[in-house]
Formats: sequence, structure tokens, C-alpha cells
Amino acid sequence: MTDMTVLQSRSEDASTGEDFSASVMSIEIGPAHPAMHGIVRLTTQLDGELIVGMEAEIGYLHRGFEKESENSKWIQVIPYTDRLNYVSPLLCNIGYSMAVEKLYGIEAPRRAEFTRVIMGEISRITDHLTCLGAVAMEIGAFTFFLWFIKAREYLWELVEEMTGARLTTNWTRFGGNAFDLPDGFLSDLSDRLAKLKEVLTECDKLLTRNKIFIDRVKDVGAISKEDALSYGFTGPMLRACGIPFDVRRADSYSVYDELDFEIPVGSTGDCFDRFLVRMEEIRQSISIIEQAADKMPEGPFMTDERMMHYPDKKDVYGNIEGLIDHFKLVMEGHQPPAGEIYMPTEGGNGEIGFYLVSDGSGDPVRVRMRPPCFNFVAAMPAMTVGHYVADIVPIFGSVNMIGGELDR
Amino acid sequence: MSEEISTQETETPPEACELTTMLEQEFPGAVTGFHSHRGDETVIIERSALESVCRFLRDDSRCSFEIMMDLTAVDRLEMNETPRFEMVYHFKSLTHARRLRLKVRLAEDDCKIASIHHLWKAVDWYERECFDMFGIVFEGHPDLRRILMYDEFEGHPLRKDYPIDKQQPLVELKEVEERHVYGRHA
Amino acid sequence: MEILLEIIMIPAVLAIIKIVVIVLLFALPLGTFLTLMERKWSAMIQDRVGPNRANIGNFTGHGIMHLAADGLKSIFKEDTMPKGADGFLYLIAPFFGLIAAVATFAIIPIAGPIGDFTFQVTDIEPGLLFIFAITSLSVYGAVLAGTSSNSKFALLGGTRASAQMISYEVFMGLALMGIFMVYGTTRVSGIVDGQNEYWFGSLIPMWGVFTQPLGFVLFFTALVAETKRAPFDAPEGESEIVAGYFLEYSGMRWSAFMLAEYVALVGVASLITTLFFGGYHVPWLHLWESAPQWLVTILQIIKFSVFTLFFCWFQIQLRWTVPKFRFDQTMALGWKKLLPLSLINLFVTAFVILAFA
Amino acid sequence: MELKVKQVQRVDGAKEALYLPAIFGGLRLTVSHFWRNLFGAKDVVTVSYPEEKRHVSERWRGRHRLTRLDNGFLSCVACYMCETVCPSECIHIEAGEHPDLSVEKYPVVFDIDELRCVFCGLCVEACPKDAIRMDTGVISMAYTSRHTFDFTRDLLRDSYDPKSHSNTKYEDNDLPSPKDQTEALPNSLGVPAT
Repeated sequence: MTDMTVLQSRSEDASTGEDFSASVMSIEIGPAHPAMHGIVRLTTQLDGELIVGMEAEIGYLHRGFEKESENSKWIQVIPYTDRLNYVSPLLCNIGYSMAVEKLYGIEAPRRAEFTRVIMGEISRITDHLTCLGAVAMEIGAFTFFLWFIKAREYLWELVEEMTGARLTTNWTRFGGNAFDLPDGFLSDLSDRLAKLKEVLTECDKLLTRNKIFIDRVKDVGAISKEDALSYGFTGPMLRACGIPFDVRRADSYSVYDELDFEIPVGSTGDCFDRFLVRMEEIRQSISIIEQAADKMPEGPFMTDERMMHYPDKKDVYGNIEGLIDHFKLVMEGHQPPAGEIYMPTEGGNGEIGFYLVSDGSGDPVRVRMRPPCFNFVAAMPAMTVGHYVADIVPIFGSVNMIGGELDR
Repeated sequence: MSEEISTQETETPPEACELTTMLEQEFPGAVTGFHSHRGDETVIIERSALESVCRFLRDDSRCSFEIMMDLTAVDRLEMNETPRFEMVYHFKSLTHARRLRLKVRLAEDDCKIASIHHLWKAVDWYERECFDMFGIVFEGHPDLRRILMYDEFEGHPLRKDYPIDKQQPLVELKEVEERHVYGRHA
Repeated sequence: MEILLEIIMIPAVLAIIKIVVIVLLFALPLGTFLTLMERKWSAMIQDRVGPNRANIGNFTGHGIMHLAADGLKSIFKEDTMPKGADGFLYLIAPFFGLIAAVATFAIIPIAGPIGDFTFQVTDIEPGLLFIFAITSLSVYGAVLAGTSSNSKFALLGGTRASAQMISYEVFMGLALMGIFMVYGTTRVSGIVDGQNEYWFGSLIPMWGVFTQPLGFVLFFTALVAETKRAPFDAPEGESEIVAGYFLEYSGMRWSAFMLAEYVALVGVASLITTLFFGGYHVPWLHLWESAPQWLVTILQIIKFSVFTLFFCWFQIQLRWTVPKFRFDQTMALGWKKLLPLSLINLFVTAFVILAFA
Repeated sequence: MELKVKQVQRVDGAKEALYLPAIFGGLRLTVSHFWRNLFGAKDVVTVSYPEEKRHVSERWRGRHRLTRLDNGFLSCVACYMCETVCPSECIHIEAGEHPDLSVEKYPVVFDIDELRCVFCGLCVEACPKDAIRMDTGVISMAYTSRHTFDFTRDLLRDSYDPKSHSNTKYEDNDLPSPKDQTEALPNSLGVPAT
């Protein structure tokens, strides 16, 4: 950046004897600051308005997810995963459940997988809506934000209809889902998607071609492909750099290989590209949902493996084997075979990977979640230095830091 | 085959996968074990070889693992395994579309390992987190301090001998001048 | 009675009465009203309901009670001062902006003169130059608040405000030069009367917006920037520097900043009306020659109020439509794009006047 | 399916550089919303909460209730399943012999600390007797003291229509504190009050 060269020349002057260090002002962005979506502290060194140094401090929302999980039963971890990425809780649910299924070496029935795809993509849309809305709001487009939040509300009502809660969904189980599709869900879904598309069109008109907006996000917070890979970027942040890495295609889990979608990529990896990539991903997710709804097969929504799920209530009430299974499953918990697996899934922010170690007992030995935005926040200094203090806002917004996921 | 998976069912026969063979050839004596449980290729290597193996994995065109996906540790205290700690590195190669898990075992009384922060930038924070949670010391890391917990926190919470309900006293807020100075080179 | 009338007709007393009427009955209530209306209108834009909870005995009046509630709240809130703040400057800073905003109304006529009596506090010869002087003063409020607060965010806000003022002051003057040239005066009444002429018989009034369309856009932009409203609200920058220069203020002093902003908003709207939309003159009213004087005056006040209100609404609508500039973009826009444009506008106007007049 | 890549379009041309077309385009949209909502609030999606309530789905996990058998006894047999499966350890059960021999075992104490509860619904799934449900539709519990959130067995007992439940506004005084619950409620054996 030209600003940086000016700065460097000034600091070179400083080495000749004049002390310019006093002109650098240290300012705390966060932990409580309007642009910090969760709680994170960016200690920023400013020269005028130019950022010359930054240190990110995290951990304000650390709740010991991994420690708690190691002291729970396998099934009791699912409610914890709701609270990892709390704008796309279902994706974390699905990621964890698929990881445990991999540990068992089984697969959920097709109907369950298709339902998971639908719900997962809904969650991805809510995640992107929140992220983009927040970016836009913080650079002044408040109306855009509220229209997006309105659209998110449509989807969260669907999530509520399906799971019984808007945020703390706790919906997936090992080998299937807690509930099947409710009556009339698919028609509700298409209604809501139509509304969502309307909002998207409007918001696209409102902002995407507005020069003021373009000025604010273009060439801001750009990161090169090499740096992005080195920092371990995944998801929309990596795709904005031009690398079409999407776990849904790269590792092709679930039934994504039966669904047709495009992976949007950017070119420069700046905030504008991240914005556009996320916008396009919302559209692709809508198309995925529509395809999955069309292809929705009939059949069970839960695997019929024994000791994977609670027996049907009628077996519990009227069948001694069912009752015993039920008691054993509740009291001893699920007991996946010993081993270790790493299950990558595409979350809202990037690759959500669960690394699970089991010793064959009812308690997990290790539940490790790879938080995608951990890497993004680690790269904040690299992305912001050389920009103005006002640029922290779109950069940090497009990072889409989710405190629950970052600090676990 | 390593000993701990002798109890578990493995779908793949215990013959080495391609990467393992390659690593065994390139670093004779470094690979102490491998397995491929549920398709996750895992290689266990000697601690001393970590840095060179990682450099090889990143730079060699047959591997080219561009992304350091995850770095964590496992405390095997309750599994009654020795050595107690196991470092787990996950890599992803976009060029060859595959993943690799690398493991290094560390004894409790000597839980030090070479830092690989200069190979992938992501490692910097991952190693800080691992140090914070497990107390594993990464030799050569430029800024090894706590990341999720606060500086005054005692112990390492993800060790199995750290009680889950242990409470630590509230730390008094220090005067501004005494607080931690941020900035690497400050 | 006659003595009373005589006292009233003393110029100073008359001016005071006019100030009371125009400022206290027009500008301030409208400004206060707009603080609520901004919230209500933005809610409508954003498909929300807006404030409607404050009530007295279940009477909410669609949120009108929030005005009272907010007023009471800010009066009774603690007036805090940060440690290390420059006491005197900190305490007086909020009122600079308010005074400057209110002073704008000194030269704005809200209806045509009846005999010697003008509906204008004073019709001074420099006219609009007074506006420039006053708007430049208004920035002192922001700068003083920023520097005296002993807060880094406030300091950044204050410096941004001053930088922005300097960038926009220049071409705001240049944008108005065209108006001075077209109507041949800087006196406000002269400009307003000049706009009561018509082209093509009585077809199109010679409003400033038609004679100086580019000048209108530039001047409007400059005024919005001067009042630090979106898209030029980088000095406040609520997402990056929290609230900018008034970050540390609370209670009534904070309200003074808010009120100043909304009074300035009304000021902008009335200036635009006066300079570019024929002021109080109702177009084509001269065709109705037998109109009684009182009716004309009332119509003029209504016309002026409606246009002012429209431009208040327009500014609010604008704010909730566009994102905001970064401060360096604000300045780049001012110096690199709008200043050359206003110079071009000036030359073209001069050329046209020389060629055709 | 093969990998399909789509390059996003970065529109930043001459038309955008004029600023005004996009601003007026945006204004057209916001003004249209403004006018539609100015008269009659047609697009408004906000719910004015205390007066109107959101429709809550049938699966909504709200406050718990303990179901009862036809004869009025609690269905719960104090098997500790829900207590075991609860991830937040908010359920506390003490089992006891019932004087009525037709009831084998019953919960002498069945407390749910609603402040600890994370509303995951695992207890409902784990219950072998369908004795605990979360279908009351109570979406918010707002009381002014902590002990009010300790719901005891008799408060959880399903003795009223869950539909009327959601509209009831609880005051602190309406609910007995956990300490004196045995005195406050005559039917501490889990039998119907009438």
C-alpha cells in the first residue's frame, strides 16, 4: 500500500535520530465496542488514522466447550454444539453428529441426509445474512441490515418449526435427526424462500452497486492467496481469494454430490469479494435447498442400527428389549467404538472439523472442534495494518467472527 | 500398526498408505506407526523429525499440504497410555485433495516440541492455544503465552488431571501501567 | 395599547419577538419533532414499528410521548465529565453547535414582507456570507468537544469534523457563487424575489434549482456534509469511533448535540427552500391578482413549511438509504471531485450570463 | 457432480462512479417501503410483544410439565432417566414409596432449576413413560427472584390447560418458594388436589 510506504519512509526518518514513536497512538477497539460482534479486543496502534500495528486478544467468551464435552456423554455434547456458532447452530449440530457417525462407521438414512442438507443450508443462509447485514450496518447501511434480519426471521421460523427452538436447536442425533419434517414444511419452505429471494433482490439493488459502499469495501482488507492458505483460511474468506475450496465438494460428505451448485469465488480477497461471494452463496444455498426439497426421498429419518438411538416409544412401553435398550442407552450413553476421526464439514464460516477420540466408553476422550474464525482473527493484523481505523469495521465484519465458535 | 488401535476394528488392512510409505522412505526411522481408521490417514512420527517432516509435507510437490487445518493435543491419562500426550496435526492438500493426520507422542515430564510456526502462519495461534490448554511447550515459538485463558490462570484446563469444577480466585485488576504490554516487540 | 405597539415597533424588540417566533416556535419544535420522526420514519423504511411504548395513562400518540420521556430522561441524567477533561471547554462545547444551528434562522424569511414588517429576523446586506460564517463556527462545537473530552475516540472524531469542515466550506461557497451571479445579490430577500420571475411568460418559475441545477446538488451535498449527517457522518462514526466527538457526554449536554444536529437539519432544509425553491414565494400566485394579503401570507408560510418539511424528510430518507463514507473518502470527494465541479459550474454560469444577459 | 466455479462479478464502472444513479435507485426502494408502511404498516414484520404474541410451533420446547395418568397420579416413576441425560444437571429427583400400592414408585422431589436448564429437550426423549413434556408453550419465564425459577414437582404438574398457561403472568407471590412447598401444597404425595 502506498500509505505503508509513506509510513516506512517516516519510520526510517525516525532512525536518524528524530523520535516519531510519540506520534503513534494506542487505542483499544473492544472488548466492548459497537463493531466487535462478540467480545474480542483489538489493541491497535494508530499513526493518525492509519493502523500501524494490531494485536488481537481473544478468550473473553471461553466456556470450556472441549473440557465440558470430555466430561459429558456423547449425546450431551449436541446441545453444546448449538452454542458454538450461534448464527448457524444447525451446521455445528450436523458437523458433530456426522463426526460421531463416522466414528461408528455408519451413515444416516437418505431422508435424514436430505433434511440435514436443507436445514444446514438454511443455517448457512442465516449465517451469511447476519454477517453481510452486520458489515453493511457498520458502514452505515442500517436499512440493509434490518431487511436482512427480517429475511433471517423468515428462516428462523422454519428452524423453529422443524427443531422446536430458534437458536438452541439440538436437532441432530447420531444416525439421523430428532424429528422428521413437520407437516407442510416443504410448502412453507418454498414460501419463505420466495420471500427471501425478494429481499435479496431489493438489498442487492440497494447496496451492491452503490459507489459509496464499493468505496468502503473495495481493496480493503485484501489478503493474498498464499497468505490466506498459510493462515488456514477456509470457507467464504478463502473463496474470496479465488480458491474454490469448499468442503461440500472437496470432501463430498452427505448427499452434496447429488446436488448441483456452483462455488462462487472472488479474485482479490478484499471485503468486496467476500461480500459478493457470500451474496452468491446465499443464492446457491437457495438453489440447493430447492433441489433437496424436490429430491426428498421417503423413508426413515433415523438409522435402524441398534444402540444408536432411543427405541420407538411403543417399544419402550410395550417391549422388554426396547425398554432395556432404552435404559442402557440413557444410563451408559452411546458407546462408539474406540478410535479417532476427523470429520470436516462446511460451516458458515469455513471448515468446521470435529476431531473425536473415543476409547469405547460412554464418555468422549477428546472432542476438538476446529473453529474456522480462529484463523481469521489471527490474520486480523495482517489484513488491517496499512488501512485506516474506519476499515477495521468492514474487515472485521467480513471476518464474521462468532465469539462462541472462536473461543469455544 | 500402533498398539492403541489393536482393540478397534479397522476397515483398511494394516498396509501403509501412499503417504506413509513416502514418509518412511524420506525419513527413515522417523515413522513409528501409522493407521488409517475410517479413511483418516494417520502417521505417528518421532518428535525430533517433526520440523523436517512438516517442511517436507508443505514443500514437496508430492504432498503440498497448503493448509495446516488443525493442531491440538490429546491427553491420554485416562486411557492409561504412555507417553501421556499426543500432538495431533491435521493437514489438507488442495492440490492432491487429501488430508493427513500427523501425530507426535510426548512424555509428561518432557512435553516440549519444536514449533512449526514458521511453516504455516496459522500455527502461531494454534500453538498458543495448545500451550494454554495442555501446557505443551513449543520451543522456538516467538510469543508463547496464554490465549484463551488469562495470564494469571494456574494450570492447564484440558489436562485430564485438571478438575472440571476447580475454581480459581478472581484476579484483581492491575493498574494500567502494570498490565501486560501488548505488541510482540514492545 | 399604543404604547405597547410602539414598544413592539422598536427594532430591537421586534427582532427579539421575531427570534422567539421563528426560532422557538418554528425551528426548535421542528427540530425536536424530527428527533422522533427520524426514528419513526426510519422504522417505516425498515419495516419496523418504531418507538411506541412511552405513554401517559395508556396514551402513546403513536410515540409522541417519547419526546417527553426523552426530554425528562436527559434532564435528569447525570452530567458526567471524564477525568482529565478540560472543564470549561468541555462544558461549553455542546452549545456552540446549537447556537450556530439556531443562528442560521436569522436571515431566513418565512413569508413575504407586509409593508415595512418582514417575516425575517434581519435582512442584512452580506446575507449568505453570514451563513458561511455561522456554519464555520458550528464546527467549533465538535472540535472543542473532541479535544476537551480527554478521550482518544472523541479526539479522532473532533479532528475528523474539522478536516471535513475545511474540505466542504470551500466549495460550498463556490457552489453558491452561481446563485449570487444569477440573481445579482447576496441579500437573501433579493435572491428570494429574484426567484419569483418566470421563464416563457408564466410557465416556469426562475427557481434556483432550475437556474443552477448543478449548484443545487453541490450545495446540498456540502450542507449535508457540514451538518455531519449520513453519508458524511464519519466524525460521529458510530461503528468505528463509537460516537466520535460527543462520546463522553451525557444528559442534557448530549441532548444539546442531538438537538443541534436536528435544528441544523431544519436549517439546511429551509436554506435549500429559500435559495433554490423560491423561498416563501408561491409559484403562479401572481396570476391571482385579487388575492387578499393575509391569505397570501398564510399561503406563503404554508409553502415554505411544506418545502422545509419535505427537505427534512428527504435528508432523513437519504440517511437511511446510503452507507457512509470513510473520512478520507469524504475529503477526497470534496477536494478532488466536487471542488472542480463547482468551479466548472461557476465558469459555465459566468459564460452563460455574459453571453445571454 | 463436478466442481463448478463461478467468478463473482465486481461491478464498479463509470455509472457507479457517478454516485447519484445508485443513490436514487436506493432512494426509490426505501421511499416505496416508507410509503407502503406510512399508511397501514403493510410490510411491518415486528410483533408488538406483550399485546400480540408470536405463533409458536408445535415442537417448541418451552417450560416443562409433568403429565398425569387418567386417574390423576403423576406418570413419573422416578427412574432418573431425565436426570441422567440432562446435560446441564438441572433436574433433581428423589424417589419414594407411595402409600397407594397401585403406584409403585413416585418422585417425592422433582425439581427443575429453570435457570440452569438449556431447553435441549433430551429429558423428553429419554423419558420412558412420557411423563415429562415441554409442550406448555411458555416461551418466556420472567420472575424477579432466583428461587422462583426452582420449579418443584407440584408446580410442574400438569394440572391446568397448557393453553391458558402461556397467558398467565406469574408474580413471585403466586409461586411457593421451594422451602415451604410441602406445607404450601396439601397434595405432596402427587395425588390430585380435588
